[in-house]
Amino acid sequence: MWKFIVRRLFITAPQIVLLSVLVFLMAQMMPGDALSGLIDPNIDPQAIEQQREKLGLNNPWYVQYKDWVVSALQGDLGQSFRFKMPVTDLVEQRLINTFWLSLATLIITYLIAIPLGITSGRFNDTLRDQIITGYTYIGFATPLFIFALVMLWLFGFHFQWFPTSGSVAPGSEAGSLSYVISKLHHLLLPAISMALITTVNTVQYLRSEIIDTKQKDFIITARAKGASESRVYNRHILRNSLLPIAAFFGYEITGLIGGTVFVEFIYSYPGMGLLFMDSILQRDYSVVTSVVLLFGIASILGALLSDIILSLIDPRIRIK
Amino acid sequence: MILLINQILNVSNLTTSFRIKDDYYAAVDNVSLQVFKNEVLAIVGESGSGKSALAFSIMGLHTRAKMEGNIYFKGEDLVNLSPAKINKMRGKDMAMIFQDPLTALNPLMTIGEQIGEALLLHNKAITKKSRYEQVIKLLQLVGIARPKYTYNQFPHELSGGMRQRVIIAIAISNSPELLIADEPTTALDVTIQAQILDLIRELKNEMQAGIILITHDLGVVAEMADRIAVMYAGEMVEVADVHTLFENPLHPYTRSLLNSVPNSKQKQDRLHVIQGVVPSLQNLPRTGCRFAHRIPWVTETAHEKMPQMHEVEPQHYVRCTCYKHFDFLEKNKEDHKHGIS
Amino acid sequence: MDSKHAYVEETQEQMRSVKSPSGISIMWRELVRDKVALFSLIFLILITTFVYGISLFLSQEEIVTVDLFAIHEPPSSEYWLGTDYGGRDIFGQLIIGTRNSLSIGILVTLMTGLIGIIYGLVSGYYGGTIDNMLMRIVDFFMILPFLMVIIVFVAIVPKYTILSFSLIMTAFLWMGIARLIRSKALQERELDYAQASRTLGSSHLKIMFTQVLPNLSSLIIVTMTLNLAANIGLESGLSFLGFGFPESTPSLGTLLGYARNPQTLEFRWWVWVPAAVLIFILMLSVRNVGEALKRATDARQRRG
Amino acid sequence: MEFLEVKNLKVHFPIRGGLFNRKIDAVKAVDDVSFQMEEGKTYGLVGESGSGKTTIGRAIVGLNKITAGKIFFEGKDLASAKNKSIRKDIQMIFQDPYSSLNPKKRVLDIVAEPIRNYESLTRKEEKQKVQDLMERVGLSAEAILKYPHEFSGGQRQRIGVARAIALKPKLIIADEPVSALDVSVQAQVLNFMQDIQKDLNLTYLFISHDLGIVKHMCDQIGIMYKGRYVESGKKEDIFTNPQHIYTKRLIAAIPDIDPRNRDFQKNHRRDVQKMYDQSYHEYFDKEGLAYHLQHISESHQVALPHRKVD
Repeated sequence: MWKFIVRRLFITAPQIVLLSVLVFLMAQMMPGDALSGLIDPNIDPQAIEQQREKLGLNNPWYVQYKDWVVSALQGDLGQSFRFKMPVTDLVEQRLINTFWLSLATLIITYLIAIPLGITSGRFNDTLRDQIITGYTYIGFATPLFIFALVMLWLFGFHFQWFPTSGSVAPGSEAGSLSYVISKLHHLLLPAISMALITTVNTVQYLRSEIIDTKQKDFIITARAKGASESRVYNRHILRNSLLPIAAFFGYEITGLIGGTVFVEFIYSYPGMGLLFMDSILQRDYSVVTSVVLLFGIASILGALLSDIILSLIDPRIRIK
Repeated sequence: MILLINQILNVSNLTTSFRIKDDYYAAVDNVSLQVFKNEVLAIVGESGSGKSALAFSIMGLHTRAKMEGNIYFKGEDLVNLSPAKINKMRGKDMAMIFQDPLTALNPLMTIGEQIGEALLLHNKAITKKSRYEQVIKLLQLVGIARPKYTYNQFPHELSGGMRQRVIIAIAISNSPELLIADEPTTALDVTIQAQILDLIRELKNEMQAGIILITHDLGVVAEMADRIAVMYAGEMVEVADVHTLFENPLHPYTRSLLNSVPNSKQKQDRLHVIQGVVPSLQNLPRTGCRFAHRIPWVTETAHEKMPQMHEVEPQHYVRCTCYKHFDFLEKNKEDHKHGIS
Repeated sequence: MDSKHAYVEETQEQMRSVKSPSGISIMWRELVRDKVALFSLIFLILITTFVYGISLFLSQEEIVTVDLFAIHEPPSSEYWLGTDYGGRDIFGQLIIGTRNSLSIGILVTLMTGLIGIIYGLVSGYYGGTIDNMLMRIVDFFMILPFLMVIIVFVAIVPKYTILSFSLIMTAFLWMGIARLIRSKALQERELDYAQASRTLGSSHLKIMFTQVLPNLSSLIIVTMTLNLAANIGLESGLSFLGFGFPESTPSLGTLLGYARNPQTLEFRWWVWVPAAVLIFILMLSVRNVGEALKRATDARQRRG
Repeated sequence: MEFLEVKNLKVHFPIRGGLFNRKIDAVKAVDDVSFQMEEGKTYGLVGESGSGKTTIGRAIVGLNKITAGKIFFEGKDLASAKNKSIRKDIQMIFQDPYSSLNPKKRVLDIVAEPIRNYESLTRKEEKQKVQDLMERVGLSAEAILKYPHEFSGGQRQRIGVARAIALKPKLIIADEPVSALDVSVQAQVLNFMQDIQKDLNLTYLFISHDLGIVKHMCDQIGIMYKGRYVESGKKEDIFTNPQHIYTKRLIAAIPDIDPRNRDFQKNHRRDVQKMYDQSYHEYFDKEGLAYHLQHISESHQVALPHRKVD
């Protein structure tokens, strides 16, 4: 198993390097540079040129890349010209918000997916299954952003059960109970909206996984031993079907990232996704590249996590 | 003469049908058979003959089949027994060995867990320690060299022969009275096959169990069986004890089968060929002699309209009267004339 | 009775017993049997003909021209579905938008399909080191936060057109089908028929495209159909965010984008609800067809 | 000149592992095997799963890369590039009649595939040829527009044979050609293979794990174990005078079709097994592999260490 994990890490390292190169190249292609925001017609162009030289902006690209990587490793992701502050500081609070939103979404996703998937797979082709399958059909056909819009319209504006923007009520004091409740209140509608749509994937996957496992020979062996129907399900079918779901966990992160862009944008929830959208609309490119880099690393680590989970729970990989 | 008191299983007029599209088709059609203590009853037939469907019917493992008739076992009729009661008997009083040792074990559970489960299911009070000891004992019994090591192994770490031993260990864990072995050696090499068959035979003698051995391999039958039931197209066509059947096979299908195997004893240039193919479930002839279309040179009048099992000599049963008119020589002459390949 | 005769009879017997037609006709049969899917298919055909037909008589330029005298008009006999903030007719935009969304969805599906099929086929058929290398590339693309990357590219590409938009989408969406085709090709190449072709003197290229590819056809059809639904959704999502079609080229997403304004979302439903409903029905229908095809290819899930 | 000569053939498959997935070891699927075949005869290659018998067959038709050694067909080296055209003289029949025919192709296209690769015929000539081949294997000529799934297992195997003989090959590698078929169908295919052998003067390399069938079909037999030969000789040599303990054990394991011999078989098998366990080290080297073959008669070779041969 250790060999597997170490070998897997050997794949991860070049992925991160490749990602950084891609993000760096993207940054290079973007119009303007670190000084563009400061351009003021009153400043002598020669002084700007000197400044450029000093910042290393005239160096060949690989030297610039090296400088960029080194400073990124030290936690320096550049300056946001819009907010006039270091990107790292800007990102911190947003990252925390997005983390909570993602966590809530994941929890709701699995809370929905596991019981529905199991019911649907176990009682396939019954009325219950047809209702659940109908839900997955509709879920698959509904783009997240439309669903989120409708939810916002309905529960935010029409019924006014939930706030329609922000991550916490203004004026709440950090750490107080009302602060926590307000946070939850802000986060619930976006999280539910996202979870209801993203979960259909897992429901359908679990369903077909269970139907598949049901037809395996070792299930007949279990029945022939005298195992009752519930035992066959709990000990044999679920154990074997939930394994790929568990392994899928890390990959969910990649999916969530796309979702947060839409959901945070629609609910004006101040997380990384909204930051990304604001920055790209305002052409605040150092922030854009940082967000892409961070999300890229997050999904690389997610994929790594998935494979490690798989290697931990599947004896066919574990014992090698 | 076998005493009735030794009878452990009595299947009478069993019909098992599967639903295809909107109709039911009988894969096992009006089959009756008995199994006695400490005997091996071999059920022989080619693929599609219904022999595995019969085994699954007895074990109650069909999930979506319609079963009619009776299966008497331990004073109960399995056909009408509730699932919970069948569960109590399955794995305890009757057990099964499967064909493919590669897929019949749960890939995520250790060997020890899987055998232990069989013990636990029929003895809830068993302590962990005694369960472990019993599993080790079972592993030793089926000839696993390092039982304590194998206890913690997973199926993918074992060879095919070893896995089949584990499956046998599961089957015999509760000393069943009836053991059904469904093509237990088809997936194995000959030398392993010989070992597994020896093992099954030894275990039978030890446990005094009745064994139903399902196979298409006549060599295996000749070595293992006490009695033989030949199945064709869902029906029993001939039942007899092993010596009678090999010395005096009567039904044309039985005779054809025996003659189509390369025989190590007598020199044959050509093997006997049965014309045509086993019809699929939906296309089984449902009236008259089901084998008739494969022996077209036997006249129609030679067959019965409603073929019955006839006891031609004590304990030797043959279906349909066409056996009286079936002649290999005639068939061969025909072939010769037309240069059949 | 001579031998030939016997065998002919045998063949006829078999004909009657195993009447399982080839993949495509199973798919068709399943589709026709599944009432919902059939209805979806008919709906799709109708709406496609309608949208492409009507748009021949509509001028995109006329529709997207701002009319300051008719801003935010509710539905009326003149403007069936009202107007937007620029006084543009929603109904006209809906027709043109549906056409544009469908077009780009189909285009991207075909392009990603072409790349993915060839890439996956080569990777899976050759296997070994080639496969290993090609799949590492796919792995890398798979973990990219592709939505963001697409948005960034859309934002920085200097001459932004429909073609460059679809190329950008294609560049980050071909991996899924490549992976799928690859894993199936990996199985197929091990089958004896592919091996047999080698012994009969067929070249690798010939085996790949004339022997293996036909066996992937059902998988390809199913995947491409499901991808089409996903691509329509993704395009409208990008347009919604403002990074899809340019505003002069309306898409269903553009109309929904107006709902980013809370006023429009809350009070002017006619601007965005029709587009939302249409996207939903379009995706649902395409997926219904796709799922029915998928069931047809999976014998165990086939109905009846 | 031998019809087919396999000389010191080795086929190794790399085992990859370790951190960098480098080649760390090799499975020696075929490990230094030599044998010759006579024209017009059937040579049986016997062994249990993993013995390397299939790999040899696949190496001869070019499906497996040769690690070392040579294969000569009518004196010509098969590996040499200029001898590519002789590939069409060597064809193969596969084990699984279901997967060996492309399910998406009509029988016409399946049987015509080799013809299209090596001969340029018009559509009409090609169709005629395929129809002739179909009748040759006992199927109706009208069936050429059908798909494989419309045929039974035995019929499919005949289509496989029709395809294999389309180029009038001299040698046919038959890899377990009947092991996937029912007993009665087995007989059909075996009889038929013997018929076309006579008609077309074919040579068979018959690969099988079933000694009963090999005995029925073959003139010469080679027994393999873990990639090496343990014994080879005429059918009579192997069956009436087996010398290697492995061969003896293999033969003893064949179930006897006569129930009267049951007890004899059982005891015999136990005795052989005992002998096998006792004398294992005399017959196998330290790695558990067979020694090199030694002649014990003109036709009969056994893998024994030098000291065993007097």
